[in-house]
Amino acid sequence: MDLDLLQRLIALMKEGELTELEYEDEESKVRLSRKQDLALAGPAAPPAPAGAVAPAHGQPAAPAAARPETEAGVNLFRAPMVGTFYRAPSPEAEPYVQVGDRVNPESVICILEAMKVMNEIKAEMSGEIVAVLLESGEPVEYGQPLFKIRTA
Amino acid sequence: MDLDLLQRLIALMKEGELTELEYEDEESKVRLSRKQDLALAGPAAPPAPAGAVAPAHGQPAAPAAARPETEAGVNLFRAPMVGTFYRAPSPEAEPYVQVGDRVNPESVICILEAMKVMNEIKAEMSGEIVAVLLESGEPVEYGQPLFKIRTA
Amino acid sequence: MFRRILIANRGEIALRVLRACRELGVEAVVVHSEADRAARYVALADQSICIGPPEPARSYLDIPSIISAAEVADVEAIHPGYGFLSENAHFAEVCRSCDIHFIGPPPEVIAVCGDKAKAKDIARQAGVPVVPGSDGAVESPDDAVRIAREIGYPVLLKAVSGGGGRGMRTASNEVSLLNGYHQARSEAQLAFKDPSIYMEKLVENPRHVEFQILAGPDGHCIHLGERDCSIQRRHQKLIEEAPSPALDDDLRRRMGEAAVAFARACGYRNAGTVEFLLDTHGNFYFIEINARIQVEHPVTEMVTGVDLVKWQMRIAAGQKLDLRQEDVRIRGHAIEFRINAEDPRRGFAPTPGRIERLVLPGGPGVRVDTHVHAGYVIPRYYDSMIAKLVVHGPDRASAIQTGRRALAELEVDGPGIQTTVPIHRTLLAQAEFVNSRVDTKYLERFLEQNA
Amino acid sequence: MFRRILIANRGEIALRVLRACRELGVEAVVVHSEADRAARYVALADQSICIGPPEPARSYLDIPSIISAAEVADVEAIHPGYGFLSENAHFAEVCRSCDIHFIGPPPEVIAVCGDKAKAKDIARQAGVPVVPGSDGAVESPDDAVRIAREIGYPVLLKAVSGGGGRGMRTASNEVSLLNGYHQARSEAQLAFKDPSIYMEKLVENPRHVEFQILAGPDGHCIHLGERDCSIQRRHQKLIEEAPSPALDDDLRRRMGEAAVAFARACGYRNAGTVEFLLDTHGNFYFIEINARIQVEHPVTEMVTGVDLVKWQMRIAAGQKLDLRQEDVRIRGHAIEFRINAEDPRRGFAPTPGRIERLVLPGGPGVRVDTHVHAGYVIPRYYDSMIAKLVVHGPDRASAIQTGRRALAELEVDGPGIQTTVPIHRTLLAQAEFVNSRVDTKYLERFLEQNA
Repeated sequence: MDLDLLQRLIALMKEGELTELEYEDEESKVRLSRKQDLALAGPAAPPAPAGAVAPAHGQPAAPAAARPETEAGVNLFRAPMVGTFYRAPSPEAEPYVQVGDRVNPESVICILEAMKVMNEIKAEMSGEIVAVLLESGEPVEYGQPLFKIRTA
Repeated sequence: MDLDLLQRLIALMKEGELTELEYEDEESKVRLSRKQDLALAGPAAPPAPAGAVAPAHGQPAAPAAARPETEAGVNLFRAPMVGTFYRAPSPEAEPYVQVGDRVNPESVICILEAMKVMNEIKAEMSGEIVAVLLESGEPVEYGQPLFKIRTA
Repeated sequence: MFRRILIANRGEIALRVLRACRELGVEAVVVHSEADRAARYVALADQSICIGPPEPARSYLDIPSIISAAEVADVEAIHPGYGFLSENAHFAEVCRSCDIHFIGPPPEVIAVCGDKAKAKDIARQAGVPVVPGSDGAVESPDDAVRIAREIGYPVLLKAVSGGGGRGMRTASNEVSLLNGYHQARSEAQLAFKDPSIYMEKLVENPRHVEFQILAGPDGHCIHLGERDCSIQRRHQKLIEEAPSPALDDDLRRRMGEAAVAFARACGYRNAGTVEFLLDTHGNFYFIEINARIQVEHPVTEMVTGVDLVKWQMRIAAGQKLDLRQEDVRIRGHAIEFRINAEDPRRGFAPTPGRIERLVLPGGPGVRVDTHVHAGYVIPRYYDSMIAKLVVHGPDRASAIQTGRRALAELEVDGPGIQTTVPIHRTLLAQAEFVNSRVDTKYLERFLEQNA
Repeated sequence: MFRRILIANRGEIALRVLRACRELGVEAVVVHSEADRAARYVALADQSICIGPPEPARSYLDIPSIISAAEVADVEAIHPGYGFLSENAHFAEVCRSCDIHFIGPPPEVIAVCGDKAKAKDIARQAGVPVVPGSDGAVESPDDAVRIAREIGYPVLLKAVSGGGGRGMRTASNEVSLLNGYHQARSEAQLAFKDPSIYMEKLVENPRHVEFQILAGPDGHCIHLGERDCSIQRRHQKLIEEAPSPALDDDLRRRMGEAAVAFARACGYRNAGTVEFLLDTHGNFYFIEINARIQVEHPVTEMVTGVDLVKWQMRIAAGQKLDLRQEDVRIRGHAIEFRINAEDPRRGFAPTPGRIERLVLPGGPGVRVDTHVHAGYVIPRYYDSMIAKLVVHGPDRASAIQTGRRALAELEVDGPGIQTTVPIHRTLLAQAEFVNSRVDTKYLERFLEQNA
């Protein structure tokens, strides 16, 4: 997917105060829809046709960390705190979980070290680990995705 | 699914203030829909009822001076220069034109005094004076409407 | 100097510290909540770490998260800004135990500064005047009369366990004192289940005058003159200026010496502010010391040319304070206007939301400290201050003129957003402000009269 | 002081003058073309008058329109800003004949200042060094050799009627001089139908150093130190600073005295700038005097604390210049960065358009003079400068650090808009700039090498 092209299309829409744009060629097809530009000082925008629905206002809520988001049954498990990520209780030990493992809400799936304390992190859901997104020893910030877990 | 790509698409939508995005190529197909974010951070406003007309946005373009604009055959005659407006050559004299008078392009219709010089201003069109928009002695800026002249 | 520090704060003060880091060549790691993820100062930092959800208790006040972030980012020091953890002795203690420099005084000093009674004791021992009072609870009506005679009327009776005005009475003679004593005790008993009452001399029409101090790692301590913060509403300062129009050179010298004497007596280190009440007769009384950088520090920077935040970092890094008292020269006059996203017509209720249009003033004598820009969304979780407008002129009259024209230029617009700009404009037109005939209750009286 | 004046300019300097008016309590009438109708400084003025279409010749350069506006608005004085009519002696003359004060020198002085040959004569008579040369056309090859021996090699041969580099040769010895003399004459004959050639000493690797002067209504004249404007491209200054890193106290004193001597000799009044070339041996040569406020005046304001635009208005109103030379103290170091809407990668072609996003730097030591804001449309008719970023620090190294961090904060975005911000960032990273080993050709060489 050509993100640069997309970006330029959006810029063009903004500049031209378009509300919709459809584009199709051999490789791809794109349809873009945009709200009316409220930024003034430009030339007058045409009035919207009667029957158009006025825009709804508001902002999507920030995703709460550690709350899994379902995407076709696959959830992102996010870090509930800042710390250093460890897959196992000690360097010699086996990882708590591997891809393919089944977990339940009480399963410890990793450790987040913070202030010299090893915090055992539980899966908080039942499902199958489908991806481990980082390596032992990596720092993580609050809300950072750690695992993908399929619950469906 | 490429979550990074998705994230970037969403960022693009936000930046470009898009409400919808559809994209399709050989590998994938994606459709995204987004709330309008006019009044952010506050609680979401209820959507307007269907059938409501969205407001027309924008600012009228700056009027070109001295260029008459037709509004149902009526033109605004604009000041071609800065100065003081006089309807007559002297305080005792009759005004050059009154409402109802016919003028031709060569008719003097007022005086604009600038730097102690009395500049005779001609109508530059044929028609009928339908309104005199200010009084003798008033200052005018470039492009300010002085008369309405019906040419139709 | 530190190689890398962590900024444990948000908004304009996070940006202020980031600026000092940049100019000192120090790498800056900014921690932020989810609500501040998109803030531009976060993007400007060398590294940023999300430490929690928007609620301060789970992010900017969460010590384990901040310390973890500091460890993960491998910083040598933490700047706490103001508010949040800036005067939390425990936090400073945790930093120490983790071998991270806390950019501020040592935990013991913070603890003392946070204990008002102890701070007053130290002030008394250092010969710094405090508001005279009963040294604890008043035992009986006779005691009340005796102490009031000693300290002189009018006096203030306050509940020992109290707050919020309950169990509080003023008295200007023996009759009102005895009545007030009994009423205050009953109220205190009802409100706090403790009838104990203490007495303080009532400082009438006081001005709030505070001295900025700097103390080096070796204890060498100087002051950088005063700030007058008498324009306040419910102890929230709105306008601050330096120097104070109420001080002459002699009083300035004496108050400055008192501020330094107090700081020395409590073993102070780094930047701090010694607050005084100043009565109409030129008597001043120590209130407390703030063991952090203040919101209003820029007015001192404008009149002294000294960068206080850089000095905080230098001192924390062990650098000698090589400024002598005689090096400090006050040049001209500076005034700070706090621009808060609040609606003065609705009891100063915060007005969060998206800033659609922003025009900041500029030109000679104008400094703006702000983290906001057109497109910025003011989150609803934090302090409503969005900018500090600071003006400087050769004298107070010029500074006021610059303030007027800068406020006329300032524009903040967005759905639902109201600011304190109109109230500043109004205040600058008042003879009381122009002639500085104000005290700490002036603004509240003014707002009531013009409600 | 005037009750009301007219500002006959646009953009940031119109806003700068408006700010001075506000602070002096003077009403300001702004004239504008149709292209500037929506500008915010126009809205901020007490009155605004549209004087013509966007083309400068029919608006900002149209004397009758501006005088008419002044009469219609009943102003007592006109401030011409810089550029446009600011150094037009005829305009100043018309103002005088209409009993309107021109905020600048008298027309006779402007005329003299605009005549380079006459200005050089005055400088010579006042004992101010000028670039040595032939005093008119060189009559013969023998003459050329004689004069070159007198003034010393290298020399520069220039067409008397010329310009644009044609008929121009440099020579470092007799052989190249004689060859060059004949070539230059042929070229000049071809290009200008006049073979006359004059000779000047070639000032090698010169710096551009200019002195700000102020002369009161009675002729009392002082200087406010110098500005170093060596960072320029095709005579367009890009960075200016004060003081000049190339001057020591003795040279500064001598150049300052020369600047004042020249101003006195030509009967100068109001604010002006005496420009010098400074060679690598500490020899300085008068070039010309600019009889107006300069774009780069803020750096002088930052280091002296003197508001130059206010003084322009006071002097024009007949107020005594009550500053003495010894009152002028240079404090710290200031640098101005011109932020132009130009594309450095396309030969600095202007990039007009709509500014979608604007983040201005702030905090300590930062002054921004700009008339633009998010949503502003840069018109294509005028100068491409959209802002001046001025930084101040206790010394040059600190000012550079503040400049770096302020430029890092500055963001100007819009469809097609490019600015000089990246080039400033790059320049601040060059050892030549940091050590100020630059001359007036440095920037061009640098751009060529990094093309």
